[in-house]
Amino acid sequence: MRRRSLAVIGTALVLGAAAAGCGNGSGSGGDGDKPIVVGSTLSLTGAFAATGQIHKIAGQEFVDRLNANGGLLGRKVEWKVVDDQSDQAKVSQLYERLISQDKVDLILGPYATPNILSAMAVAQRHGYVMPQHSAVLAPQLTYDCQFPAWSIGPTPNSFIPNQLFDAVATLPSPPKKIAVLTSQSGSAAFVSDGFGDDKSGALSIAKERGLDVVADIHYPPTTTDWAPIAAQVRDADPDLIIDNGLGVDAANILQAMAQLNYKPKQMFGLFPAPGPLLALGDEAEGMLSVSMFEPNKPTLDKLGPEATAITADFTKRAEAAKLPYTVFETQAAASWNAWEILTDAVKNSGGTDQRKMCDTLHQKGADTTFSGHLTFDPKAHNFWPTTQSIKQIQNGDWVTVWPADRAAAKLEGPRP
Amino acid sequence: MIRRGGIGLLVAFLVLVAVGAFSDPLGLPSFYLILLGSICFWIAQATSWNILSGYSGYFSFGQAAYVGVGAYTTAVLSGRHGVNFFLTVPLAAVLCGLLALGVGAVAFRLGSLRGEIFALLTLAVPFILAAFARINQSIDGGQGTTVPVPEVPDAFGSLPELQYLLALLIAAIAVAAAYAIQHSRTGSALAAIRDAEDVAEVLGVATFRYKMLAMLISGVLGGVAGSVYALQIGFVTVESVFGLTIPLFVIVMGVLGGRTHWLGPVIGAVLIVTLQDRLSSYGLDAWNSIILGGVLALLVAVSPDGLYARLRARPLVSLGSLVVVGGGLAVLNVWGEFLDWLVVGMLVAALLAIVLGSRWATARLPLGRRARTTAEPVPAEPAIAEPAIADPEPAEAEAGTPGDEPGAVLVECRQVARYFGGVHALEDVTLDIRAGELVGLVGPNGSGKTTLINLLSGAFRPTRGVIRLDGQDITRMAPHKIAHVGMARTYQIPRPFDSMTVRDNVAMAIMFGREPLPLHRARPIAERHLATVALDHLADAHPADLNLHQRQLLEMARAIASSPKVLLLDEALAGLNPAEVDNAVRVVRRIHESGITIVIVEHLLRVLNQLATRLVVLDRGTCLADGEPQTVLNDPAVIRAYLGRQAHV
Amino acid sequence: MSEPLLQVRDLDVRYGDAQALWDVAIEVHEGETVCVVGPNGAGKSTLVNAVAGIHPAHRGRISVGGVDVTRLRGHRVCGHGVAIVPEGRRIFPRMTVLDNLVLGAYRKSARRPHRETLAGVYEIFPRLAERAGQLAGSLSGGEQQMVAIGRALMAQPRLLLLDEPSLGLAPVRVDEVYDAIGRINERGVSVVVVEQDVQRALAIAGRAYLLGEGRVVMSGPAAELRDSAEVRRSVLGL
Amino acid sequence: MNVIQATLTGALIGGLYALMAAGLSVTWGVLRIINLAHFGLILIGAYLTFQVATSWHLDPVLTLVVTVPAMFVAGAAIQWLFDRLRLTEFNSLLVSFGLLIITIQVTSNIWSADFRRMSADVNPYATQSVALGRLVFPVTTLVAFGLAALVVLGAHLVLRRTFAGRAMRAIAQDRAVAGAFGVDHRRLSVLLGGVVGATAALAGMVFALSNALTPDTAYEWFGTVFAVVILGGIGEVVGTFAAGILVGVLSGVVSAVWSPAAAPFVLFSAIILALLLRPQGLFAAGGVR
Repeated sequence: MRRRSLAVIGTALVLGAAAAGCGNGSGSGGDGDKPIVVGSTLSLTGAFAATGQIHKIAGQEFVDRLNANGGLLGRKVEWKVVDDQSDQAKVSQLYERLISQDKVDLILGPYATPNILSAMAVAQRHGYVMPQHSAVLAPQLTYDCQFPAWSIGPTPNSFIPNQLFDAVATLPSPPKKIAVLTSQSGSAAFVSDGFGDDKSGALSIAKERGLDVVADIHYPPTTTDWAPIAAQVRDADPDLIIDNGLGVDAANILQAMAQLNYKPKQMFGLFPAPGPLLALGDEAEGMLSVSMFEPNKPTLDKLGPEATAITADFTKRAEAAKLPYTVFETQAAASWNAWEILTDAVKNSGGTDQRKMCDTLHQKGADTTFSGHLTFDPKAHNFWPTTQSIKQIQNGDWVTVWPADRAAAKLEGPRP
Repeated sequence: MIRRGGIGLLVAFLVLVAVGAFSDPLGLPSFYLILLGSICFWIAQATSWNILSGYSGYFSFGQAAYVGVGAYTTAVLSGRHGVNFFLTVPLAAVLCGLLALGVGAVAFRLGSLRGEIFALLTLAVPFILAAFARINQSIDGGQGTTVPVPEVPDAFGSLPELQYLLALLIAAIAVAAAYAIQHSRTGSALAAIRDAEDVAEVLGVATFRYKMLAMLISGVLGGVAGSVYALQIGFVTVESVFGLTIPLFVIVMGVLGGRTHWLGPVIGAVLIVTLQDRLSSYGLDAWNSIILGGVLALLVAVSPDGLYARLRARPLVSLGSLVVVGGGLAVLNVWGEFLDWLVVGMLVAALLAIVLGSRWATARLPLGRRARTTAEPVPAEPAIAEPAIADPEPAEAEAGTPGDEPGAVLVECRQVARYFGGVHALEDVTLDIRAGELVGLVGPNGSGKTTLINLLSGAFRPTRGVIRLDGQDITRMAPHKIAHVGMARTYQIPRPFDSMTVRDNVAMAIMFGREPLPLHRARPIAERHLATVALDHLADAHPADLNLHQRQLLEMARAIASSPKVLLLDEALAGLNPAEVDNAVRVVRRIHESGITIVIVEHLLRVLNQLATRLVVLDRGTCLADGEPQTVLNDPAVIRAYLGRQAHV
Repeated sequence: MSEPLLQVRDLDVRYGDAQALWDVAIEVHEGETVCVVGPNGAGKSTLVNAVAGIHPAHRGRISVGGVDVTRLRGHRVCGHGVAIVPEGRRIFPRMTVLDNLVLGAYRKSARRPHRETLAGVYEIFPRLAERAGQLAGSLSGGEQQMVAIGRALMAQPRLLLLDEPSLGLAPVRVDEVYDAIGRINERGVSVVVVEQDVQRALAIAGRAYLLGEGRVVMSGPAAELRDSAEVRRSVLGL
Repeated sequence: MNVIQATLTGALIGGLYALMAAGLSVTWGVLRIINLAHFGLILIGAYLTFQVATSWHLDPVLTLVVTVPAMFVAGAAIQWLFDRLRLTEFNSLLVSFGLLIITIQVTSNIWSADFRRMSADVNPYATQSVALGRLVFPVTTLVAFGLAALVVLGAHLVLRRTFAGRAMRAIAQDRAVAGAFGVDHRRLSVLLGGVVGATAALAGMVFALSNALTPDTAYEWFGTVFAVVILGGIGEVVGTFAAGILVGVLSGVVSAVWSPAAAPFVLFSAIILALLLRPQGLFAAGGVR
């Protein structure tokens, strides 16, 4: 018995000592020769891992190029990236470690909205500037030194449906009956149902525009059997199917409909994994989605040789990593933007002082390769005027088709 | 002793509180607070799981249900309806408590649910709750809820400090609850349920009530911890709280640390969380799950008792290796940082404890501190030889002739029948047993003797008929109530509570008897009963260290400890050698002389012939003969039943 | 005299730390019927289970047809021609009668001729042919005993061990079973019968062993034991 | 119409559930091992199908030539290991859970966590179907149903008509007596493990035919497959098949007439009811146990 209480006290003392003794953990340096360390987590395993991979390859490519060109402020840049296993609970712990224990100089956000929200709280506590690639729901991102690298403007829940409806309205025979499928996931459902008190989303906007919503189906993100959904859609036979879902949802729904011998007239998928849709071949032809960047020839020609080299290098790296889809598109471009926001802040403020970096970004904005010059308005939670486009699968490839000034090809309507 | 352990816990808690409160002056990076907070969360969850699954042996896969309901209560109420965070915590506790009681009422009402079926049933619960939350989008608005940061009271400083202190408080409450339960009657009851549930019931433990209590405590703790978890993650979705990760981790921690002791899950949680942090710090994330899975598989295969038991067996080696390895690394300071040293130290200590505790090592190394069965020879005969109890000239007075007072009728069986499907195990048995009798119950195999014992003790209910004990109708009573009326029994194959010492085995019967006593008062009485069966010298041993005869004596001691009016002995002499039989017979006589009426099932007619005051012969489920041993054994019908129907006498 | 078919010497058997048999020695010769009698708990079932390989021996030697089978793993013993009708029959209740019987012919040399063997079994127990497709668990006790015996015969044993074949059966059925045992023995199969129904067993056996508290108390021609006071004392404990 | 279509496709998809559940059910019933690693074998079977079909441009159904032997060996090896360890039924659940976690992580390390899907040119089945008026039968689910029916029929015949099959049923009912008649349960359990591994290869192939693969998919099978095993009755192959169809129809119809989110709610409530009212399974009759 005495031993047991000794053990208890011992454990407590050890833990206490742990806490007390860690002050001398890692030295606090700031020498000119030391590399600048950037810390972040990515979902390299688990539910969000499919996209986490892309950000890892793009980020590594960015760091390599940066160092090849002399680094940042004459110092090498080192990227410490940790796997958060798509587990939201791990994210805050890992960022806490990166900042307060590993004492990284800079941080970048993780991937996926819930994770970004967790990381943002930690960054805010420590006053760190946090550029992030993929959270677009502006009202949630309240920290003024959080900088989005992908913007759908301040109200994405109404912007996306409006942009889509605007685009399809230009078709010779615009859709009248629509079906809305919604994944019950925080990253997608707001485009159908709105967010918080703002109830405007695809469902309400469709009604405002006089469209007939013939099917409204919400499905859990864990859905594996798509046949019942496909059958309902087939029976409703809409002119346009909107799938506000993620990952392989759109591909699975398309395939399930194909298996029912049903070819949808036109379909839109919100945030699909691009590869699996292309793998469907002819079935996915004409599919619509949102995009921030597609490496279409006209676009690349406009951006210049640097952009072409970056996208080509990415493809090579992605092939080496055996990614199924190796094209540098929206996610990779968002990643690139985030890095450029971060490095611009350091360059323009002349150091890694977080407050200065944050202020500099608010004052001067940042220059990016793929989205041009960005300005950050703290009132809109730093969400810059969007460059969001609509893309379409044409002849087995993703092409930007809307709005006209950024389009690389013409939007195609349903095939007869 | 209880107090000293409690003081240890209190000191540990205060040290950790101080660490949180003075983290700034200590120069403590906030990461350590977050890590400690995370450890505390998992300690609370693993402990909550352990109170049900470890203590009572009902393995649950449904921990996510409590975390989910707790987190959702807090997230939805504070995030969507503006309720104060601190008010949502007790609400989460209440909701999870109700949920636990509901699941328990469904699962335990159907008595036969055990093991994997209970596990699968609990696995289904979070699935249902998750689907429920998704169907009713009005609960979370269909896309998860942000948990607003509560106003941090001035005393707490920053939010991380508040989060840490909250997590610590809940972990402390959970561990204190686990500690208190383990050292209380409830803990003993749950351990007995885990070791042998129906024996516990027959001994007087109201098993249903205790299982429900464990469910309730587990649910409340899990829910409160889940509610604080919502604050930690900040944004709650169905996937993040109702998934498989939480039950998986909780099970790994519980199994790793050890399920029978309050400290087990604590050890498991500390080790797993810090190990995971170190692996990820060194970029070994791809190995994280492989190591976790490997640890689980290996540990269940090699040391199913968990680390705690192994560590406790060698506290000096364990603590020493932790201090030497961890401290050595710290002093050398050539590699890593504090957490690395701590984790390496803990791993070395754990590994040493496992290796040294393995069968291979105990057999080969002379270090055996308390090697079971082999090292501590328990001589059968010498121990029995002279029990130091007042027993003048054992059993000289009566050799077959009973106490001359017939006594009042104590047990009445009226037309009792029991069928199993189409098999008629007992058919209309009518029988009276009077106070002071020692009735031998005999009959060929399959004649229904054990069935009758099971009916009398309440293990089965009769298909037909009435049984009364001391005037009370016990026909449909729960076994533990029958025990309280005054019935006790032993089992043909002894069924001790393996996790308890011999003394505590007997003390169980006193703690849950007609006049319940706390453990510390039950123990001295237990020793008196052990002396009656001449087992007092083995009071500190565990049942596994006893031989068959000693285990059977333990059964008797445990049975008489509940001070029964009637004692049912089911083949208490089977498998013994002649010397042991003689000793057991002396013990039975002594028990009988102390005024307990006995019904004994036995094959050895030569023994019963001398011992019993009356013989009842069963054959094919009916009463064939009843009377004085000599008369009965000369009854032609009895001889036919035993020697075969062609016997000519 | 030739080497016995079954020879058991110095056999100790334990269940955990409970010892059930001490120094037991028995012999069965080719073509013999031997019975083992004794009170409940004397170790009769333990003895046949040890011989059949269901329960391992702790010490001693068991040989069948001159081959030492003591250390063989359970399923190898039957390859030497031993088949058992276990206590309580232990048929496979959720298999049909036919499947129960055919399973008996599982050992290699019994498989090929199993159709002929089956015909032989049906000859002894015609009722089993009528019940072939029924689930064995749904049969009456007597029929189940026939299944158990038939199953053992399917293994084409040289030595048949019967453990309490009369247990729980109505007298008429017991007569049938014993009648069958006699006919099986006539076909050249050596038989060991373990019985509580002492008189019954002694009536059909040539030689007998009396077991008491795990030891052989007495052995000799069955007739001798039948009249022995020792048997009565042992079984009735008088 | 909608409901009829949902019922039909549900029933066909039930074939896949049955195919996944059959092996789990039989090892549980005969060998008293709850082998969660079976999900890992299905996962590897699916990835191997994807890999072999993609690299060698082989028809995915023909990949069985490679995957079935490979999974047979893997299944037999796992069973051999379990036999050595002498685990209780419950500990087998924990140990095999550990193995499953390892398998999933290894899969993720080899194939990455990204979605993998056979492209349309190697996998012609993904979008084909057979139509009967307005009613349509997708080819992948027909394959699943056909294979499940074949496996169940085969297992049924083997268990009933062969010595090995009878021996397995005998071990399930009374291992000691079966041993006394020459049944070597170690050899049989390794053999059974191999066969069960082979069914995992079939299930994996069927799954890969119509789905994108990620390592985490294995966890999503848990609920449904256990539902099938329990409803079907542990160790009952025919029952498993019937339960697979029932579960498929139930979730299909609930998804169609109520909501896809409601399907798990109805399904798992049904399981709890089934566990309480008929713990031996809805279709338990004349199986292995």
